Amino acid sequence: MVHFFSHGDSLAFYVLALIILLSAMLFLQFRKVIYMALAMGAIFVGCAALFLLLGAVFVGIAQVMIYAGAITILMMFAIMLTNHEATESVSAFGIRKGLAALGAFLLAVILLFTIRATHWRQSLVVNTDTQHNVDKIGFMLFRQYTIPFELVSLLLLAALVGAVWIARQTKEEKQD
Amino acid sequence: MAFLLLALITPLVASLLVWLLPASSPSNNVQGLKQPHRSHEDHFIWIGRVAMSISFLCMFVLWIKMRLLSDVYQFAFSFRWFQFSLGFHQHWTLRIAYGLDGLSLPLFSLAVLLGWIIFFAVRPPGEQIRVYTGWMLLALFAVMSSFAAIDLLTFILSMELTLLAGFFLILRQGKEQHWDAALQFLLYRGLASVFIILALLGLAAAASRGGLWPASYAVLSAVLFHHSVPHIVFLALFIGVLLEEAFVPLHSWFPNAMQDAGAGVAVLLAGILTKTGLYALIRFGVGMMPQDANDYRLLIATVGIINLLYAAFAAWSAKDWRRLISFSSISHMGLALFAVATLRQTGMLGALFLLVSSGLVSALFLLTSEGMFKRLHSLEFSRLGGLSKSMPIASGFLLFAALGSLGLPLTSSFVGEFQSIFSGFAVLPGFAFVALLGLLLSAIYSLNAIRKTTFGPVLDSTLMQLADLRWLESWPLAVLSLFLLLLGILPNPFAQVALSAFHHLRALGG
Amino acid sequence: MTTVHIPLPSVLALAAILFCIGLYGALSKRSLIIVLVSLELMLSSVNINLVAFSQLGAFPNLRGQVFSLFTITVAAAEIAVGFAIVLAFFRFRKSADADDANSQKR
Amino acid sequence: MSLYSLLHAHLGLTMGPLSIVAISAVLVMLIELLLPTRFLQLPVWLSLLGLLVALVDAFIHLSQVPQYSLHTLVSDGLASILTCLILLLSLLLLLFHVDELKSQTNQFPREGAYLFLFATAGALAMVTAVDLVTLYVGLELLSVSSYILVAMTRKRLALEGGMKYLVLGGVGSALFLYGASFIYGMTGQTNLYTIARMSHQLWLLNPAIVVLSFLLMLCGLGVKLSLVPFHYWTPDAYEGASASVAGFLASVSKSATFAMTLRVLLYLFLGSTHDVFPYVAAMAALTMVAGNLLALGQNKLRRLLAVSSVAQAGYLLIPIALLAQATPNTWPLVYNSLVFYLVSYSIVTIGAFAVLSILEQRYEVQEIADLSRLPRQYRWLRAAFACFLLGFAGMPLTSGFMGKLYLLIAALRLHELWLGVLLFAVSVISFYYYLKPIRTMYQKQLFTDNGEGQAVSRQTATQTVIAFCVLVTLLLGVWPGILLQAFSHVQWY
Repeated sequence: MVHFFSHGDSLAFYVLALIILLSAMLFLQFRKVIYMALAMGAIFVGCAALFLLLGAVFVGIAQVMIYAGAITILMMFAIMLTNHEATESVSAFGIRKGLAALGAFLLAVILLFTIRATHWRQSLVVNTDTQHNVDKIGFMLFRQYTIPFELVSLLLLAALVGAVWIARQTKEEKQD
Repeated sequence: MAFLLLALITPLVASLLVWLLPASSPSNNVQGLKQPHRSHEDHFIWIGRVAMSISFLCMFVLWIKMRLLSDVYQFAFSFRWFQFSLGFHQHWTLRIAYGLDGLSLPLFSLAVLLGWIIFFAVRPPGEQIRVYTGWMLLALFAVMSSFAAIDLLTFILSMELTLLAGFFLILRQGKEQHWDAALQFLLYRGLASVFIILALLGLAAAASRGGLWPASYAVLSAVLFHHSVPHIVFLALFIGVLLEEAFVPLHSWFPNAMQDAGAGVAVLLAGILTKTGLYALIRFGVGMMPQDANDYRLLIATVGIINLLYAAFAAWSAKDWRRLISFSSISHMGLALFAVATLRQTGMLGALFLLVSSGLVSALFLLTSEGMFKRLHSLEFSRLGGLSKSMPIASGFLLFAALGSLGLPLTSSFVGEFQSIFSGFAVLPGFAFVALLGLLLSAIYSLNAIRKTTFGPVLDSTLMQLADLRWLESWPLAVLSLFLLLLGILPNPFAQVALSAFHHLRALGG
Repeated sequence: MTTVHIPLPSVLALAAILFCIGLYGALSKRSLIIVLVSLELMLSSVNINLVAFSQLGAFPNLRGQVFSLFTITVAAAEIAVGFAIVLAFFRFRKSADADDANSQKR
Repeated sequence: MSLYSLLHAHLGLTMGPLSIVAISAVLVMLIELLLPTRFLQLPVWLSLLGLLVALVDAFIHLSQVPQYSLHTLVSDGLASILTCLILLLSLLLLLFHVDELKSQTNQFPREGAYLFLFATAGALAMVTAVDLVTLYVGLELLSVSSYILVAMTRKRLALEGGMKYLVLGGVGSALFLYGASFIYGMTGQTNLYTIARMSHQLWLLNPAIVVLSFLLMLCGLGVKLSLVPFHYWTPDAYEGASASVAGFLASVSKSATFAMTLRVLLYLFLGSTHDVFPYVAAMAALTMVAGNLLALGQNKLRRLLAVSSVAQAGYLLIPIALLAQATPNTWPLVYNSLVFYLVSYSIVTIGAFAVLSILEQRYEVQEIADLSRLPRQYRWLRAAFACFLLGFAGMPLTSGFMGKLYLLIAALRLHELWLGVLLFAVSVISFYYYLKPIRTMYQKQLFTDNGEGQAVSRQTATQTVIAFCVLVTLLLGVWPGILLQAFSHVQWY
């Protein structure tokens, strides 16, 4: 337990982890949808900070821009456009909720147990290749991962077209 | 070979022909509503008649050309169909292969004979002739091909084809559709074929050497003679056979199907279709798994005896002819099963005789009673009585069928029953004694039914005015009776052929 | 900064807990928007895993980070479609509840 | 360099069909944007053209030696056969989608045409890729396009089905991805070939994580395959979607995902241990039994087909479960039986949904009982539907029987008798519910059409699809040798 705080890195990690888990607890605790969304935004920002801490600068920035920025904003729009006063029901210990809780809890137990039981070979000395790496990531994207890159662009196109078609109002609906 | 191919392929071709020919529109018939004998679809039944006559003639040639005491499959021919790959350079080649030996020739001939008779003796209602003829020819082809098959896959496919054709035959008769009976038929026999297919695949797997799965009977029995097969394979086969043969307690589909069936379908069901199971048991169970058959002989014998007795009692308490015929058929099959369990050549011979004669007797019963049914529209004993005065010919045939059924000497059933019981006394005397009692029961219920129908008091005057069977109706009955007698008086040629098959079932005792 | 002194199992455990919270949210929450965001949480925790492995794993290399970039992109596309369906659905029911999206009672 | 020589080049072999489909998807999209609204059908026909070109290209290169390019794509036997299959299936589906577009009741937008192409491109990527990243992206391309396709008519049921599919599908991909992240973590690789070489070492080092990631990936793929504990989205999505989209989910999507499952599980885990495959067997058994039991109670045709596709997924899982006992010598058996059943099942499925689309458009058939409203003269339609249902059930003389027989033989050969027995036992149950619609169709109180059906233009395309499917179903049932013969020349991996 001593090595916990032996380095600034791990101290920072545990603080971040605490923040993230706290936000997650709040997410589970809140009743109002809008608060839940805010808690989720906090988790995303925490994750981005974690990526930066781990030295994955590009991923961290992407996380901030896409999750914490775009998706959270999109989420706010969606909540405002729909029923923004919505709340989760307080009592509901329905079967679905119970099963979901049980399943998630079991999965968590199994996961944590397995992670703990496994001996992880951790390389303490990090190859500098993996840090400050935007240009290398770019090279990889266009060499080894060309095909998925192209496919992802198709995916974004499809999602764009589909989302626009599904969400747009038709003339009859506007008249209502 | 050519004659076997011809005998097999004619019904198939004829069936295709029936399906391909256009259905004549019923509008021709609007004028002549009351024309039971001249239907607009008459030519279809003639296709069936011609086709089955060709097969019938070929059958005689086959009997003449059959070499006695030869234990190879004769008239054999085959062609390759396709291969299932089992891995690198490992294949299961599936062939369509046909051939006959002493075991299959008699049953094959039974199918041909009854099929031929069906087309001459039975005429379904006018608007259904096309459908009926098409399915019936297909069913006959399927059942003939399952007897003549000498390759596992050919057998399996023919069995499945029988299922299909039988289902539609039971379904499409009379004014309304018989969904319950047809579905029951499909479920029970479908389950039966599941078990049999599993058993046969298990057999092939057990006989596999170096990744090659044998599928031809000859190779299988040669390989398996020296190797044991897991017991579960035999048990699967046995359960399949019990379902297929409608043995108690899995029998309920059979009387139900018989109850609603038209005469032609009933003859097919009772005369031929319920004989395939025992054939499979002798062919695969005794022929290829002699060790297991020996281990389970007590079980087989017990099931056989139970069937013999139970079905006899059920037949005794039957309220109408159809039910009586179905249960008497089950009862005979019980005796045949017992005869198989003796695992001796005489017993096998007895079983084979029983199979054939039970087919003949059931057909004779069914066709004769159909003649009565046409006039009375009922076959319940409570509505019959004293028919010997108004319908002497019909009563005569009925009496003859009953005598055949109870095993009167000079009929083929006698030969079968005698040999079965005789063989039984040598191996399982206690069981044989019970079987003898069961035969007494069969005498009781047949004669009881005859007494109620033909003799006894005349219930009402309409019964007195019934016309007797015409020549067209009675000659098929005469042919059946002739064969029944022929096999009883001169069993030897038949037995010689059959024995040639049992010689190479080397596991059998004397 | 050439070394990172963060214990790998702790990062994995954090990811595991977040994943399970996301799973619970996705399966149990009534608000469809929250359900969708919970999906994102699951994917995000996968990203933590990937980035952690790419820096602290037995074979550190950039593939994990590239993988996580793909994940982020795909997640964005998925949630866009999800929100579109929620909006369209809201026009029918004036509600964005999962229970209302369940007209088939099994 | 001409286009032709490009296609024959090293790259063209592995990614020819995929790139043709992708490019034509984008082209059709652009054309559709510029097109006036009155050209309703043009995008579909253009998409069909693209698929046809891709199919021809795939077919020409069918017997080539396997190639491997760009660190991700291969053209081994599984990839090339499945590519042909997927393109053919998409072609058939789009063909009867043409008629759906014409129908007034459906309100399907013409954007659907290229979304089909996007989804097909995803499916092709799933069967040709040997890299976890590409596989994941392909899976998502297929899934996201499918979510959109399901919800595209924007009817109430469609939106519900799409939403449910999206949520559960999202959970599924997250599970798969989580498992994949552990695999990456242990090896530092995303390429299946490279990982396969390390997998034995992996197992020796930390078996618990291997099992864990196996289960996570299996569950994730299980959601997409609608295996039993994860099948809840299936009936809703199938009910909400238009008939062609439902057919797409049941055939193309399932074929691609099964091929991917086989490949991923084989490469990633077979090198480490055989002990994880009994989980697959258990899931197959559960899916078969539960799927068939669920189907017994269904009264709606759509839901019946949906739940029956769940049961069929259980049958299809059998070959993968058999990997537990397979040696490299018997892998071809696993591949052969899986792909044969996939072909037979997909064709039958598409036929059934094509019939369903006619039934729904003309007679608004929803429940099984509504089938009795079919007028007398639809003799061929009824016969075709009966043929497909019997094909599902595995009636002899249909391809379903041969498929099941092959599965059974495979199970026997690889000493998993109980799976084979279970397969046949539940098939017997399945006859009951597959016969229910047939029974209703052939009940006697048929009437002649008094013109009360919906006035619909002639559905020539759909009829062509149905005829083709009937033909293939019967042909493979009578003479499976044509396909099996082709398989015997295939170098599967």
